[in-house]
Parts: sequence; structure tokens; C-alpha cells
Amino acid sequence: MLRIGVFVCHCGHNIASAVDVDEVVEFARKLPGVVYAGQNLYSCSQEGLGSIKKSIEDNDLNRVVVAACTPRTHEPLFRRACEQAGINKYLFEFVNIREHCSWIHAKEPEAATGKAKKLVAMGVAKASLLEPQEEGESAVIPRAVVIGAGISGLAAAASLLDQGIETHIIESKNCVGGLLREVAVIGPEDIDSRNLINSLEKRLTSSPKAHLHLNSRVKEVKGFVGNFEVTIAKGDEDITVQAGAIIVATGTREFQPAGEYGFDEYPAVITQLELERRLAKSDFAASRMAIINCAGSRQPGREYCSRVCCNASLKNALRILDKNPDAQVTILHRDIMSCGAAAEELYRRASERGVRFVRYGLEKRPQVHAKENGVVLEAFDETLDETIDLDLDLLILATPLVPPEDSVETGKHLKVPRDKYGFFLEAHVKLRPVEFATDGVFVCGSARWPVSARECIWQGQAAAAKASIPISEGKVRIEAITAEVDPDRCAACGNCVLACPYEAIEIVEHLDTMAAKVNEAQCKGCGTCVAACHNDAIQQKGFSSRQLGAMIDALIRTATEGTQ
Amino acid sequence: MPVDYILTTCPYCGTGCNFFLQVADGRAVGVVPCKTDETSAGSLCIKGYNAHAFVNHSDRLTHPMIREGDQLSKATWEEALQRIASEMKRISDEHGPDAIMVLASAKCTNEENYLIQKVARAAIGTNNVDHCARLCHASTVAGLLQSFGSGAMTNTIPEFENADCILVTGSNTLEAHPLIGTRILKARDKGAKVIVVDPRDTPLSRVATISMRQESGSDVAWINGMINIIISEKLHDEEFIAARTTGFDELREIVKNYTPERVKSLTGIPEDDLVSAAKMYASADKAMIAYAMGITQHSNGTNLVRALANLAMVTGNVGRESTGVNPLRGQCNVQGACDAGALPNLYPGYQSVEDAETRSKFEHAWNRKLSEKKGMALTNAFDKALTGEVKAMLIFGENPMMSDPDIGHVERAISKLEFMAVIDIFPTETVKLADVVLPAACYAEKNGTFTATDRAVRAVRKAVDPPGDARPDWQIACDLGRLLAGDGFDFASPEQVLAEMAAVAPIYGGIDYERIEEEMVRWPCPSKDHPGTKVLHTESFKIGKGVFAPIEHTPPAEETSDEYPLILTTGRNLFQFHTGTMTRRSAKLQREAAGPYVEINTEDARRLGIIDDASVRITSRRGTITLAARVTQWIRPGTIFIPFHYAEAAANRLTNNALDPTAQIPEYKVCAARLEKA
Amino acid sequence: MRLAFEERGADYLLAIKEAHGQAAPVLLRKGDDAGTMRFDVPYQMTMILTNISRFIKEGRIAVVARRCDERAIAELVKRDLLNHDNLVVIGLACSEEQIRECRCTDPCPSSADIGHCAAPAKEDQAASSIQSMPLPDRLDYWIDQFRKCNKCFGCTLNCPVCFCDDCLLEEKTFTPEKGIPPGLAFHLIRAVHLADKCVECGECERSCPSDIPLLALRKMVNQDMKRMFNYTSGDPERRSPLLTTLEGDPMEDDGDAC
Amino acid sequence: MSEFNPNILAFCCNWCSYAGADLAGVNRLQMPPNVNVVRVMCSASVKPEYVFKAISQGIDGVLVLGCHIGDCHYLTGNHRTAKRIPLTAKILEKVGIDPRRVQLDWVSAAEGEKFQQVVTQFVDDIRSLGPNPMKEVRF
Repeated sequence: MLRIGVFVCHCGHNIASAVDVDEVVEFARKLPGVVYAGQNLYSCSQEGLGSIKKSIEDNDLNRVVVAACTPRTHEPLFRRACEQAGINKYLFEFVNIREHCSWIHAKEPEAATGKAKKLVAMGVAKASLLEPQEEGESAVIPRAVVIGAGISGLAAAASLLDQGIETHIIESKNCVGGLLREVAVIGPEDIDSRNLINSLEKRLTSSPKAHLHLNSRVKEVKGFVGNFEVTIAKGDEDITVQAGAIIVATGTREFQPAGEYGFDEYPAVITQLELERRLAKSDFAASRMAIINCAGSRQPGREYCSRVCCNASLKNALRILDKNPDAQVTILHRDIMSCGAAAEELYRRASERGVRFVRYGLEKRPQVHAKENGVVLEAFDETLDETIDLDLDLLILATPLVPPEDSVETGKHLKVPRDKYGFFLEAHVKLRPVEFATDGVFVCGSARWPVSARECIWQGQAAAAKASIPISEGKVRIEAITAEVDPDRCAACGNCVLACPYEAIEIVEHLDTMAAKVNEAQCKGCGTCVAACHNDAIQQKGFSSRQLGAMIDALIRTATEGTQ
Repeated sequence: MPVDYILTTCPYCGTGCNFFLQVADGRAVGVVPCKTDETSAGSLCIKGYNAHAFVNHSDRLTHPMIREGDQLSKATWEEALQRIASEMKRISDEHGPDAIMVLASAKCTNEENYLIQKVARAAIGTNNVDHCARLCHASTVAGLLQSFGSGAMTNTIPEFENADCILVTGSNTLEAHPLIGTRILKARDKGAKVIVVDPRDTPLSRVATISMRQESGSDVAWINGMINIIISEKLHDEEFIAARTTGFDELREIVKNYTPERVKSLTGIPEDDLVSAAKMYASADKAMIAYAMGITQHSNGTNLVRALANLAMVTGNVGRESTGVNPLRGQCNVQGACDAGALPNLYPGYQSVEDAETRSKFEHAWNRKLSEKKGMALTNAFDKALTGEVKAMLIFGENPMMSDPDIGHVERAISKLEFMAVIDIFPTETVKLADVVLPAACYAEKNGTFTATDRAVRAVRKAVDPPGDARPDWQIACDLGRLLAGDGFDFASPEQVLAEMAAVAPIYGGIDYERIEEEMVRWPCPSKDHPGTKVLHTESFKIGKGVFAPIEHTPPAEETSDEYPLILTTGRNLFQFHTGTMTRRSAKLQREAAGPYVEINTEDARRLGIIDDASVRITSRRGTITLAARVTQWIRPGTIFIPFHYAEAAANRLTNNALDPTAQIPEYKVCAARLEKA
Repeated sequence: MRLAFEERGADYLLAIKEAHGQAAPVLLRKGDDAGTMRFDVPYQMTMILTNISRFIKEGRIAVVARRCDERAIAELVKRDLLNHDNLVVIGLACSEEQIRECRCTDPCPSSADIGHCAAPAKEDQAASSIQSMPLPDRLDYWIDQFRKCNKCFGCTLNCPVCFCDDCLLEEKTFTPEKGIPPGLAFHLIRAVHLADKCVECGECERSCPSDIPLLALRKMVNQDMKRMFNYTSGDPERRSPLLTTLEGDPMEDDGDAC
Repeated sequence: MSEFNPNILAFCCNWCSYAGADLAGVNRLQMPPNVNVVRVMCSASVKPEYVFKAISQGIDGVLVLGCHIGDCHYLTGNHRTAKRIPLTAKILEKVGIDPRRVQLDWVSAAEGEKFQQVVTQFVDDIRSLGPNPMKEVRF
């Protein structure tokens, strides 16, 4: 006997501002099989989860439908609540009425409410056909792979090694340290970056469990959490490493602003990293300089703030003044983002020491004109509301950090998503930081977003901590979404065998005839075979054709019979 | 040979399709249609394709059983046959032979039905033999005998394809006689007009030229209305009427009162539709009428059949190809069971038991003195069991505990019997109440002939052995005949039985196995050199002139009331057959239509707050059943429909056993009922 | 047709012979009396062969096969549903009348052991006239045709390349109609199931008691398969493009919305 | 008769297009409320049968969204989608249903805006096609 409970979430105003939650609850109550329908202000809060658990027990529910946000982030939470209340977690169904409804139909409350009802009806229809599932288990290879030996990758590797986990580090260059190697000191505390890199490198070289592959690239990645197979191309040689987890620490690179502000045209126009390089030399001689912040960022096509540049400009202005106290340094900025006490102190010191701050806007961008041994910068100062001309020996462009060229490749190898700028997308910024949606693959440092060296280290350590969980547990659970054959229905036509991207299906003898069989450990639960099967002999757990068919029926029914 | 293809005749409806049973390792494993068969032409319906499925079912009865207290216990054939014979003799001695009722079976072959009626008449000495034709086409036999002189389909199945107009009423042809239905579709595709009159929108009505939904039980009104329109539009065939019929003037007088307006008030059929339909039917060169239970199963069933005969004769649509009045018989051999004399008033070949000359012919042939008294109809037998006049029943392959109206009444009647023996292939609801049970062979396990609804005599061939100790009914009948009467039952094969039947039934006179093996012969076929008859009444009617019957509309026996506001009608669906004994044991058929349901109009459902698949309770004056609602626009508001296949919610717990006075057929098609949420 | 046994070394011969005045399928062994053989009645021999092969585990079966049977056999062999080594194919050339009935464009068996190859038909008039209808008319046309369906499953049961015992169309999941006719999805699902295997034998149309022009529908879909994937069913070498990656079968872009 | 409000079914793969839809939500990208998403693990698991069922029963349009070719979480799962769904639309055309009622597109997890565009465009397309004629057909 079906006893479905439906819980509709307000998500504060996030849902309730567009969707009439009361109405949806009333509607849900009348759906077939529903014995309880209620609402929560925040279903995911302790209180919300507690009330769901209590309702399960009070109403003897055997199926739970939560209409709230996205299953991609919150499903585990509610599944756990179901388990705690004594229901198999696969008897839970998530309906997304926030990302897929209230947020995208914010101005049409009536339509949003109608759609929420449809989605709830579909969810309830599927829930009524859900079946409890047992999860399989699979062993985890106690080894990790870190891609990238920049500061993030080094921090991650060092942390893994500290935990005694054998770690392979793949670095495309011939040395470790990545982008940080080109920066002498790290602001705002003026930390010597060489020392930092060396100390981390030492922790690698001192460990017998570390395997550093320089001049190497990832060629292919197969497998799944606990059981990856990474092929490394090292020169002409291919090395295959079996690993339980992979950390992506592929870092970032500095944007080369071809054609902007006279870059490539005038030798006096350089990027900030070039400035770092020149400052590292003893013969640094320029005295009239300007730094343009946000050169190539926060503008159409690259809208993001690169986060590290403001501090770098401040730090470098001060370093210039340290070398040449008479130097005239102007920072052209759009906003100075120097968050935190240490960075704010940097800004104060720069102001005190005469660094001139000029605020410019995108409408009247600074113009660069030719001049012997330098350039003339014509800038419109928004604060003074007038145009100023600066005679410069050097013009430094603080350009944003962008993903490395090979991040496309890396993303494809690992089947992990990237955002529109090419940075990797983690599963959820708040709920699942440093994790990809793909189990067993993690991300840290500037591969996911431009961050400071300090944050790189934090994230490297965080990713290592996450990666060590399956490795130290020694096994992972296989989500029960694998395919299953009904051998009595199967005609052994081999469609599924051919369609499976993982070669996880074979035809075997069954009683006196033949039938397909799914190797559960190899099955990743994509359902490609399901669509290839002509007589529904193969079904994906949790996505059976009856369940999806019932969702379609529910959608049709609510459309024809109305949502009252 | 490891795999064989045995040509045989389908055991379901009366269309008489031939197909090949695929036999492998001694089991029936599949069905292949026969491409050269005139009737099926290489097609079958879903039941035909699954006709092998029940044969191997584990529920088959495999050994005789005798009741000991509450239990049926395994017995030998010797013990079981002896037990039946001694009980029959005892009851006959104590109460006379008319205290015994014998039920033959439309599922048995011609030969078996012949033998069963012979057991009743010659071995027991009673004309109390009947079979389920009583429940389906008794009114056809009675009505068409009176109008035309022959109670069978006037034309043949293939002729449907060449008709110009086909009027279908009270027949859900595409579901109940699929391959006749598809012949009608072929005619439609060639341009023929199809008129369907039915309280439900049937699959056929949805592709018909005109579809009219009459109120159940109002059929005389619309038929008379059509005749009235035809006469007033001068579309009647005066020449035909004058030359070939009698009684036209009385008919004309009667139908005058059936104006389109009045017909609308009686039936609900819009005037325009009725006029169009009448003109369409009357102006076609070749117009056929096909009908089934929707006409016959009424307390005025005989009159309804005669009204249709009137309609055909008025327009001269009798006696030519692709015309006529065509009752669609619903069982593989219900036609043959009637032909073979499994009727209380007729000997084999429709010869009256009350006619002295005929009787003496049979007495001579069978070497016995025969009862002069007309026997009892099946539907009366249960009444008589309640009153104690009937003490014993011998039932071959029938399941009255499902098939008869008002099952509660049947159950009470059976409990009054002193003795009941049942011969069947499965443990039916009736078998469970029997004193002696004999396991029979099914169609795939014996030789014989079935006569299709269009009078075609078709061979049934043995493909596999019966399960366990089961035996063909013809052998059982012979064994019982020998035990009860001694001689007259020494047949070595069905072939010999048919030879004897041909000798006493002139319509079968020229039919023998040699011919059946190679050709399709339709009776009447009086002699070996006669080719058989496709179209009846070509030159003259069997009774000389066709008789018009002036019929007035009468309301059904039971009308709706506040307490029972809905009209309940019953029928078949495509996937199940009759009491479900065979089809519900065929996995694929069962899956298509697994459980009992009631069709209710969308409007009625909304009013009653019933949603699709909801559980509902239906109550009539006789009983209550609970089943699932099927909400549909295909049925008239105010009418509900229940298929009668499902024992767990048997429609016949509700139906009315009001009988047609002539044919004693019950009014299955109309009773008053109430529907509520369960 | 003793050439099956003597020349080609078969143990059984599947053919059609005259029995009880009808053309009947028959399985013969060497030395059996064949009676009168019939080659004029187009039984679906592959379908019968497949059923028989379930029960005959040993020995080679010779089958009188038309060109479409050859192609159907190829589809089944590809899927390991028939073993080619156990078959002896005796080619039967179709008569002109049969070619006309099937609008067959590929009527000649690889070896015409019986009969003579006649010229193929040019195009399917039925299919082209349906194709030329505007969409709403076409839908009306098909609805009228599909309304005649009484769900006998003859089109699947007699189909040489419909190999499932339990058919999806028997379930209510995708074809929820209770009773008959089944809805549009019934016929669409069959169309997609057959897209990569229909050999245009025409048996679905022939065995349809309601004369639904199913062969025309099959031909139209097959044309699409040809256009989109350059695929023709019955090719023993090529696997279904619907199951393989794009590398195996790059798609022809025919400028459609998708 | 009120204004035609299409009832549309969309299948989104868990990894790319469902995430893209989520992203559209996070970014509050507004779009017409006619599209109802069913989450599947991979677009390759979308049986043509679902599409046929939906269209036969009167759903006005079916949108199938997956990862871009090459980005499929399941390696080459969506290669099958790329062939199956266009064929599905073609078959519908054969019986007189406008093939534009079934569309396939690729939306990555980062393409919230593309999701918005695809949905908006599809709803516009369906609006211009009008209601699914199967709604009026009683078989």
C-alpha cells in the first residue's frame, strides 16, 4: 500500500515568493497515493529535516517526495534523512521547484505555481513506482593522482603523502611550482615564494610514496571512483597509473592582452608578470610607471574579477618604491579590491608612499600614445572628472588569470564541466567545494577560479582531505542506478551490448536460452542500453520506463484535468 | 518430425478461421495463419494467434474426480463413468428421464454434440438437452426460422467485403468477431457505407459512416423507424415484397407510428442520423445486416430479430450475394451445436421433436422409442432445479456458474440438485460444484468438425495428445451412451459419427470427411454432388414466402429507477473469451485485459466523483460486485458496460434472468443498476 | 527440390506444400514425401525458420527463401539469433505479381534456384502519395488507418526481424490505451524498432486483417535511415547506426531542426 | 478558448543539461514556464518510446538536452542520442506530426544562458506550431 509524503519547501522567499506553497500542498494532498502533504520554511535545515523525519514516522510513510531545490546538491541530505527515519533512501524523490521553477519564473507567480504542481505530480507519479535498492560496493585503489605541480598541486600532494597515500604528480613543465615560480614574493605578507615552493617540493622528494612525473601530460583517463586508470604521456613513453582518486590542480596562466593598451606594439607596455621578472633583476631602472588594473577583465567577454591582481599591483608598486624611492607610480583602477586587514594595510602604505590612484571607467578607457623610450598615457580620471596625461617609462597591465590552454583536454579526459570562461566547475560552491559532480575527482586552486597562493594551499589541502576519504575507507558505494536485465524478457538481440559505452554487458546462457547480463561493477548507470532495448528487458534502477512513463502520464493528466 | 504444422479451426468465436498449430516436441507451441484459407486469408486476431497458449496450461484437468464430502478426489475412468451412469439410471428410475438435464457445448465438435444429444434422447430418453446457444442466439434461431425458415446466417463472411452498405447493430464486431469486423473495414475502404447502431461507441463505430447510439432496449423503435422512412421515401423494393413476402400491409401500418421524432424520444437517436441511415441502407444495391447479442439478448429478442428481417425484406436485401440478415455466432461451434440438435425442441438438422413423422424417422434410425415431449431450455432448467423437477445435470463443457444470468440463482439451483457431472478441460466455477468431473480433450487434441457462423463445416485436427488421462468428449459420450443404453454408441471415429448425422440431418446430407479434408462446404448440402450453399433463400425462402412480422416497441423487462438509475449492459472485450476459462489462461491475452472493469461515461463519472481505475461497487436487484472503473467517452451517458469474462466480479451476478417468451433467451443486455465508490 | 538434401547437404527442408487444399508450411527430412510444392504463396519463411530453429538444435535446415528472407536472415545472423552455418538457403525469385504487391526494389536472391528474376519495382506509389500530403492531411490519413487496428499483433508475430517473445507493445507503459484500437504510439514504436532492421518483406501489411499500409510506412522510415545514416537493413556487414558512436557512423546533416 | 499554453516535456541529462538548467536558475535567467524537466542520467537513455508516448497523448513538444558531443559524462552515450532523437522526429513526420515538436540540443553545465535560449526558442517554436493535433484525436 502506497503511503507517500510530499514536503514542499519555501526555501525562505526563494520558492515562496513565486510559488504559492499552500496551493501546491493542497494539490499534492489529492494526488493518488499521497497520505501526507506538508511544507517547510527551509526543508534542508535541521528543523526541516527533523519535521520530515517525524512525519515519516507519524504517518507511516513509505515514499517521500521533497519539492525544493536541485537533487544535484541536496539529494544526499534528504536521502540520509529518509534512511534515518527507516526508509530505504531510494524511496525518496526530489522535485526541483526552485532552480527549475521559482527562480526562472519569478515574475509569473501563477504560472510558476501551476508548473510546480505539474512537477510535483510528476514526482509523485515516479515515487509511487520507486523500489528500494541495495547499493553495491567496489574496492578503492589506495593511490591518488594529482594533475599539476603548482602550489595547489604541491600542497595537495604533500597533504596526501602526509596521510601515507601513494601519490603520482603529473606536471607538464620541467619543474614544480607553476605560476608562482614567476613571482618572487607573495603579498601582502611578503612571503618568499621560492622558499614556499622548495619546502613543499622537499616533502615530495623525501617521500618514497611520491612519484613526480615532469614534462608529462594526461593522455587518457578511464574508470570511476576508486578505480581510475590514468595514462600519462611522458615524452615518448606512456605510463599507466591505477588510482582511487584524482585531484585537478592544473592552475592558471596570465592573460596576454594582445592589442590592448599598446601591448605588443610598444616595448614599454608589459604585463604584471613581466614586471615581476624585471623586479627580480638587480638592474630595474624605470622611474615613471603606471599600472592599469582590470586590463582585459571585467569587460564584455571576460566579465569576472581575477581577484589577485589588485593586491599584486599594490605589492609591486611598493616593491618599485623600495627599489627607487623617487619613482612615480600611478595605479589606474576601477575599484581597488584589497580585502582583509593585511591587504588593506598594503593599500594604506601605498597611498602614504605617494602611489597615485586614478579611477577610470570603461566608457573612457585610458589611451596609449607613442613616445620615445616610453609611452604617454591619456586617462580620464573619474574622480577629478578630467583628462590627465602621464609620461611613462613603463606601463604595466594587470591582466586577469585565465585557464591554461589544455584545460579543455583535461576536462574531456575527466568528463568534468568547465564554466564559460574555461575554469572548472565544482559540484556546488557551498555544499561540495573542491569536489566535482563526478565522484572521486576533485579540484583545487586557480584551476577552478583565480585565487591567491594562500588559498591555493588551503584548497590543495581540502582536496587532499576529500580525496583521502574513499581511499582510507577502502571502498565506495555504487549508486543504485545501474542497469538490470530481466532475462526472461530478454531476446538476446545484443542491442544493449553494442550500445553500452563501457562494454559492461554480455550475452550469457540463461536457463536453456541466451540473455544479456550487466556487469554491475562496470555499469556506470547511463541508461544507453535501456533506450536500445526493444522490449524493456533492461531497466535502469531509479529510472525505469514505468517510472518515467508515469511521469509523462502525470504531466498529461495535470494538463488535461487541470491542477486544481 | 520435430516440428509440424497442423491445419485446424480456431476454438474461439464462430468466424471459423483456419490456422496451423505449430507443434514441437509433442506440444502446441505456436500459431501460424493460413494464407490460402478463404475465411481468414492469412490473418488472425489476437485470440487466434494465442490459441495454443491454454492448451499446455498446468490447470488442465488430467484425471477423473469424484466428490467425497467437500473434496473432489482422483478416480479411475471406470469408477467415474460408472458413477455417472448409475446416478442417471437411479434418478431416471425414481423421477423419470425428464428429471435429467443434459447440457451440450458450443465448444465441442459437431460429432460430439450429435452424440451428446443422442445420449440425452436415445440413452436417457429425454429431450432435455440444450446448450449455450440458448444464451446467445436462441432468438435468432426462433426469429429467423419464423421469418425466413432458416435460423442461420443468410450469407457468408467473404461477402461482407463486397457489400455496398453494411448495417451493424448489437455487434462489437471488431472485438467479438475480429476477422468479420475487418472484412467490414475492407468493404469500407472500397467505398461501402457502414452504419453502426450500438449504445457504445465500438471500435467499428469509430470508423463507420454513421454511428448511432440508441438507448439499450429500444431497438424495435429505430428499426421500425428506418422501415417507416424507407417506405415513405418510396425506397422499398415493391417487386421483391410482392413476389417473395407476405404481411407487408400489417407491417406498414405498424411502422407508420414510428416517426423520426418518436424514435428520437424512444431511442435518443437524432432524427437526421436515422433518416440518413435509412436512405443509405435502402438505396444501396447490396446491403447486409450483421448483428449479435445486442439484438438477441433481450426479453423481446425474437421480435428484434424479426424486425431486422423485416428491414432486409422491405428493401429486397435477401437472397443475393452480399445482402441478407447475418447473425454473428459467437462460439467456434455454436452453429454446429444447433445444427447437431443440441436443442430441446429440435433434432439434428432443425427437425422438430414434436413432429411425429420426424420422430419416427429418428426412432427408426436410433432404434429407440423417443420422447414426444419438447425438452427444457437451459434457462428454465435452473428454475426447475429449484422447484425439484430437475434432479440431475450432465454438463459437457459449459460453465453456467459464470455464463448464466443471475448467478446467485444458478448457485442455489445447483445446490438443490441430487447429482451433477461436469466434463471440462479446466476447473471452472461449475466444475468446483460437481459430483463427478471428467477431464476432456481440447480442440487441439481431437479430430472433428466445427460449423462456422456462415455454415461452413470446417475440420478440427488433432495436433497433440490430451494431457494425462483426458479424453475427447466424443469418446466420453460414447462410453456413457454404451453404459446407459447398450447399443448405438459404437463409433470408432468422429468420421463415423458425422456419417450417421449426415444420414439423419438432410442439411448435412452431402457432407463427409473426404470433402471436408479438401474443401470448404457450407450447409445446406443435401447430397454428395451438391456444392454446398453460400447464399440462402436465393429463389424462394425455405418456408416459401418471407413473413413480415408487425412488431411493436416494448420497454425492457427492467427499467431504471431512483435506486437503480443506470442501465447495465454486458458483452465481450477483444482479448478475453466468454467465461475466461481459456483466455485467462493465455498469458498474453490475460495481460491485455487482466481484470474486471466497468465502462462508465466521462460525464457520469465526473458527477459521481469517480476517476479512472478507481474501485467501484455495482449493485442490481440481484447482487453486487466490486471492480475497477474505466472512464470513457465511448459509452452513452446513463449506461454502463461490464465485460462478462471475470469470475472475481462476474457481471452475471447482476444481470436479469427475464426471458424472451419464444426463445427463452435472457435479457443480458439490459438491467438496472447503481454504481458507487467502493 | 531434392537439391537441398543431395547437393547442399541439408538435414531438413523448410518449404510450402499443398495440404488439405491449402498451402501449408512443412518441415521435411530426406526421403519424406513432399507432395506438391507451392512457391506461389508468400509465407514469411524467416519467421517460420526462426521458430523452428528453437526446436532443432542439430542439423542443417534448408529454407526456400526470397531475397527479403536472405536479408532478414542477415539481420538475425548479425545478432546471433540464427546461426548461418546451420542454414542452407535455396533462393526463390519473386514473381512479377509479388514484386508488384511488395513494390519491391530488391527482388532477386543471390542465387535464383527457383524461378527467374523479374525487374524490380521503381517506387512505392503508396508511400510517395502519403509523403506528398501536407502534414495535417497525412496525420488524418494515418489516424483513419490506425483506427482500423485491432491489435492482433500479426505485424509483429509474422515479422521476420521482430524477435522478442514478450513485446513492449503488450505493456501499458507506452501504449496505455485499454482495448482497441491502440493509439498512435503503438505504430510509431514499431516503426522505430524496425528502423534498423526492416527488410521490406511486406508481411506486416499482408497479414494485417485491416489492410493498414504498414509496408509504406516501413519504406518511408527506411528511406530516412538511408538518407540520415546511409544505412540499409539486411546488409550482413553493417551494424545498426543507432547503436554505435558517431565515429562509426557520422551523421549526414540534412538540415533538419535537430 | 484561452491562449495556447504549450505543455512541454524536456529530458535533461544529469551531468550537463540538468546542471545547466540549475545554473540558469541560480542566475535567475527568466524563461517561459512551459517546459517541464525530467532528469535522466544520460540523454542516451531517452527512449524514443517516451517521445512517441508523449506526443501521441498530446504533449505539445519534447525537448531532449544532453552534453555536447565529446563532453558526455558517459564517454559516447550522447552519440546514440544524436542519432536516435532526429530519427524519432523523422518518424513522427512520416505520420503527419511536425518534426519540430521534437528537438535535440546540447547544453553544458556552464551554459545556463544557452539553456534559457533553447527553452525560450523551443517554446516559441511550439507556439508557432500551435497545439499538438493529437490532443483532439480520439482513437
